[in-house]
Amino acid sequence: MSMQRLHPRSASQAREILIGVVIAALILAALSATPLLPWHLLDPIRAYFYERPLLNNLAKAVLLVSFMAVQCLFLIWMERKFAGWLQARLGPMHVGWKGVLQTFADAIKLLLKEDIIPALADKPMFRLAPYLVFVPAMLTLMVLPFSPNLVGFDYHLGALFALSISTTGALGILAAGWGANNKYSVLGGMRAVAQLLSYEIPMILIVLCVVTLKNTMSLTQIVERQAGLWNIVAHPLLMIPGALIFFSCALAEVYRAPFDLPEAESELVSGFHTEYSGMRFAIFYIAEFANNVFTAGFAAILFFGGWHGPVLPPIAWFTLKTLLLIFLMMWVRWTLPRLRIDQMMSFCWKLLVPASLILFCLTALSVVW
Amino acid sequence: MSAILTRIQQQFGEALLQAQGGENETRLTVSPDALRPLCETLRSDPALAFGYIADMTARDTGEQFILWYRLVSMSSLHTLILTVALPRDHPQVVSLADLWPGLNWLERECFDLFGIRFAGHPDQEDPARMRILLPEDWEGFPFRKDYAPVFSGNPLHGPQETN
Amino acid sequence: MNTLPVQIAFYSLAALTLISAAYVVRARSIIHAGFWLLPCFVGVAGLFATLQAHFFFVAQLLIYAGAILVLILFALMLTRDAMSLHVPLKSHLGIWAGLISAGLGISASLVLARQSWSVTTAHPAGPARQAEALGEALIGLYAVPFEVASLLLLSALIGAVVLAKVERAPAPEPPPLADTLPEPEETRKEPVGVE
Amino acid sequence: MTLTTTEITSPGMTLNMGPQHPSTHGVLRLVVELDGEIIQSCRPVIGYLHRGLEKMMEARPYRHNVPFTDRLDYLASLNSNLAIAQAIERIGNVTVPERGQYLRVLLCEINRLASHLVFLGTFATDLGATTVFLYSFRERERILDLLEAMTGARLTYNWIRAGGVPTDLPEGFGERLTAFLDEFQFALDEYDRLLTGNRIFRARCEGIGVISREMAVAYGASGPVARGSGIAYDIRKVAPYDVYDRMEFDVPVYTEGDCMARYRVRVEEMRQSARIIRQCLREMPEGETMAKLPKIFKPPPGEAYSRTESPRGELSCYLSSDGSMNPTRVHFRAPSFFHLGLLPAMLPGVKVADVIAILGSLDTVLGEVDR
Repeated sequence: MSMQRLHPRSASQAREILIGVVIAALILAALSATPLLPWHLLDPIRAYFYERPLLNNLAKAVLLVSFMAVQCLFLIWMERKFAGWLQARLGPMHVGWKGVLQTFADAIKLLLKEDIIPALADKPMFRLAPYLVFVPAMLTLMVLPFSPNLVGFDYHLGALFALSISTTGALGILAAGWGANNKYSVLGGMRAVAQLLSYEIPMILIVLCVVTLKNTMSLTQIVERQAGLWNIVAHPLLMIPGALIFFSCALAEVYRAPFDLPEAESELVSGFHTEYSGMRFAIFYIAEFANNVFTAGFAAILFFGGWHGPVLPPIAWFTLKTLLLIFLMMWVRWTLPRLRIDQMMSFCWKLLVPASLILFCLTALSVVW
Repeated sequence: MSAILTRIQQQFGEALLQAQGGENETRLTVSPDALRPLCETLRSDPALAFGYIADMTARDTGEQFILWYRLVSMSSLHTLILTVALPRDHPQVVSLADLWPGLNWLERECFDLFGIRFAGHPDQEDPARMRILLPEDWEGFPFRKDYAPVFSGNPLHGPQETN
Repeated sequence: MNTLPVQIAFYSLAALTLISAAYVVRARSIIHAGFWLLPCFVGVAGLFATLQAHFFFVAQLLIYAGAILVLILFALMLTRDAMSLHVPLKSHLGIWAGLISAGLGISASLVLARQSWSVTTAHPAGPARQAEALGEALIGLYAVPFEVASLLLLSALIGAVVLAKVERAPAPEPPPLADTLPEPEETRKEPVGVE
Repeated sequence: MTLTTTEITSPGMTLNMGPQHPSTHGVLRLVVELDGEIIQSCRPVIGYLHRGLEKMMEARPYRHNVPFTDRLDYLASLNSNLAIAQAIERIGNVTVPERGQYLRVLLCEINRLASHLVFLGTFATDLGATTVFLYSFRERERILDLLEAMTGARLTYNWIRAGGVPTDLPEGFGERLTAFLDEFQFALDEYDRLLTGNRIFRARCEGIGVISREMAVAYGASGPVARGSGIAYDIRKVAPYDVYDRMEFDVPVYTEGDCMARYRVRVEEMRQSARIIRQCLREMPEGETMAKLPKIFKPPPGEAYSRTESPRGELSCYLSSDGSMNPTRVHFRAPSFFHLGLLPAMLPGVKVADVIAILGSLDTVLGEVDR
């Protein structure tokens, strides 16, 4: 029984950080080498799909959902590892190298678990709710340009479309909260929707600022018009506060600490998904992480120039920026306590909404002059 | 003989069955009837000011129930121990929960375990609300010396009293 | 534009809208009725999309399917007995309601059928141009109605605040304490406070 | 023009928080009436952990009852041991050797550190800051290692006995403890900064769950709860036992009476405990650690009570003897019992989220409430 050192930055941890940095560098190097790969070999397949738009769209959707599911597994592992590192513990260690496969094991467990529906639940709504959350989460990803030619649906109203679809996700949460017929769930569902609708307003206003600056609502165009300078560099006075407001709203939209009131586990047990188990619970989880990816990616597109960046291929830059923003969300989550519902609401209505309104006016003025 | 005991004896000389005063602690035994007026004075007299209820419990001697109160004065840090004997067949005493709200639960506990009734307690009407540690529908008062538990088959409903 | 996919899209969206609208009326639980509004609104949004009115499509989703539906559901959840399914479906006014709506429906379809629809071959403006045109119309030609409508909404907003802001009864006070506490200095005889 | 409004009332909701709820810290049930998220009334229901310990103690000889007390306040069982040990010593007129008294103070203060660390962690977790929980449990783990080296157990120590402490310190204990304390003071400052300076944490704690001086006295609050309400009432000072009268330490008092004040009292108390521990290690004389008690221990008829300051407040044990081998009545004054009694008066008007903060700041242990 030896006395452990008190502080976490011990030699072994330093080594682990070093290994992480080396691995990250290797992955980046591999990614930057991707343009050299023989992509042209895939051209016949591409052409086949390109000639059949319906099949093409279907394939895109399937790819997107499976990509999201896998990314979700990876993100959960990353979050657990990161939380472990922050909290001076190891995180998952047993399944696979450093626990990489832990989430896969968990997913299999969730798939095999009994799907419990409470006896007094509103059954149709209880069953439907996870999909009402899942589908909008996936649809929002459709319009996100991952790279100049990797975008599910290059919609010219992309920014507005993404926002409007993400709002409908609230309905699923409301259905989950109501359908479970559990008082904690109802409170959680109500909180979720009140929070979502309130934070939607400053978020839309900030998106409108960017739209006004770039004079387009297409996400692809927004990125393309940041070719020289990222928005946050090009208009620092407008976009730095804008990015901060957007980030706060994004945290609230994806129910992350300090705004994780709908699922505040110390008050509402687990909020709207208290009664869910098995695959339905997993679907909520995947949707939550898909929302994370979406908001982080959205922020990257709006403020940090999307896929633009030197050396690396566009997809690498976009992924890197998104991951960094998700990492930032995790950092905030594992550090800060939770706000109370009224404090959170007044933060939105008394600070964010006026600030974003002023910002919008300033943006409009700056565009006119 | 401390000043505190002197002051109490001036007012309640004849009601005190037994009195013993030390430097930091005074022990009094009173009859159940004198309890309420004595306590009102203990609480409100600025020279006494026993505003803090430190503890209260009961015990069963076999012949009677002894209620035991421990009060502390926050100004002099003096402790006052108050003992009241109650008849075993009809244990009832006046509730002091309005003087010291902290006594509310302690009296409920004494009812729960010993079956001592507190007249004027906010929950006295309903035995189920008076119960605090035991289940609401428990039968009998287990801390009485003659309590003999008989397992009724359902652990939640509690054993039946034999006598 | 009258191609087969568009036809299929139109009819299926129309069916979605109408069937879910029927369910809104028929659902036993009013919460279910509220949720049936979702496919109804989505169907309407889809109809806008088939007309290539992109901005209206997105706005319909954002405002109706997103915001207004949630508000409706909130209101429904706050009504009493929202969870009970014992609300009778039959009402003695049902026959009259059926007759009136049937009459209205028949006369409306008659009017619509007799209308001579002018067919245009002009395509809608380019997507980017649409939103621009709408914006210009709203602050140009229709500025007055637009402002009046926003004034109406503002007054509704203020009215809602007035209605909702009922003075709450103060929280129940803790029980009164007959107390003779000594002054703080006396209690702090020996102990030393840090602050 | 007069505007008449009719209030749209919706029926209130009765919410059972607990007995299975992540934040009731054990099996406590709070029946709260809600209006939206605002609490109208609250009725705590306790007794889910009632084991009849006091009744069981009546059927056993005095000294056999010490292990039961481990199960009272299981986060600070040495302090509970001390309460009954002192009561037995008073009723049987036993004097504890000086080294035994020092060891008791030392052990109790180490245990107080462990208990307050649990408070720090769980309170932060209740407010959503999960990271502090793991930090403080890491420190507590080292305290448990130390106590394990001393007593052989990590939770239920049963090491303060009637008459003293059965063994002396193990080899190298003092050095290990000092080394721990040296690091601990920095760690504590770090955690304190992490929380106290946090605006969200302050918003959740300041002005929440205010207990006025009057209320605290009338409801019998003690320990950090009373001291957070401006009452400098610490048994270690007002009725010193063992060697506390020789120790130099301050009693932190905050007058706000809110959750923040109670939190700060406890953090400051940890610093003071560390001071006491260092003094104990420095000044402890050599000698016996335990007084010899007769094999058959029959105290004279009468009653006795002890007063000790446990991490939660005034923990005292009442014993009555009829001259036989077993006590006729054992009663524990559990500080948490009184603090839970405050809830019906404190909760009306606050929000659901505040219930968790208030409950966490009271730092109750249901083991001693239910007994």
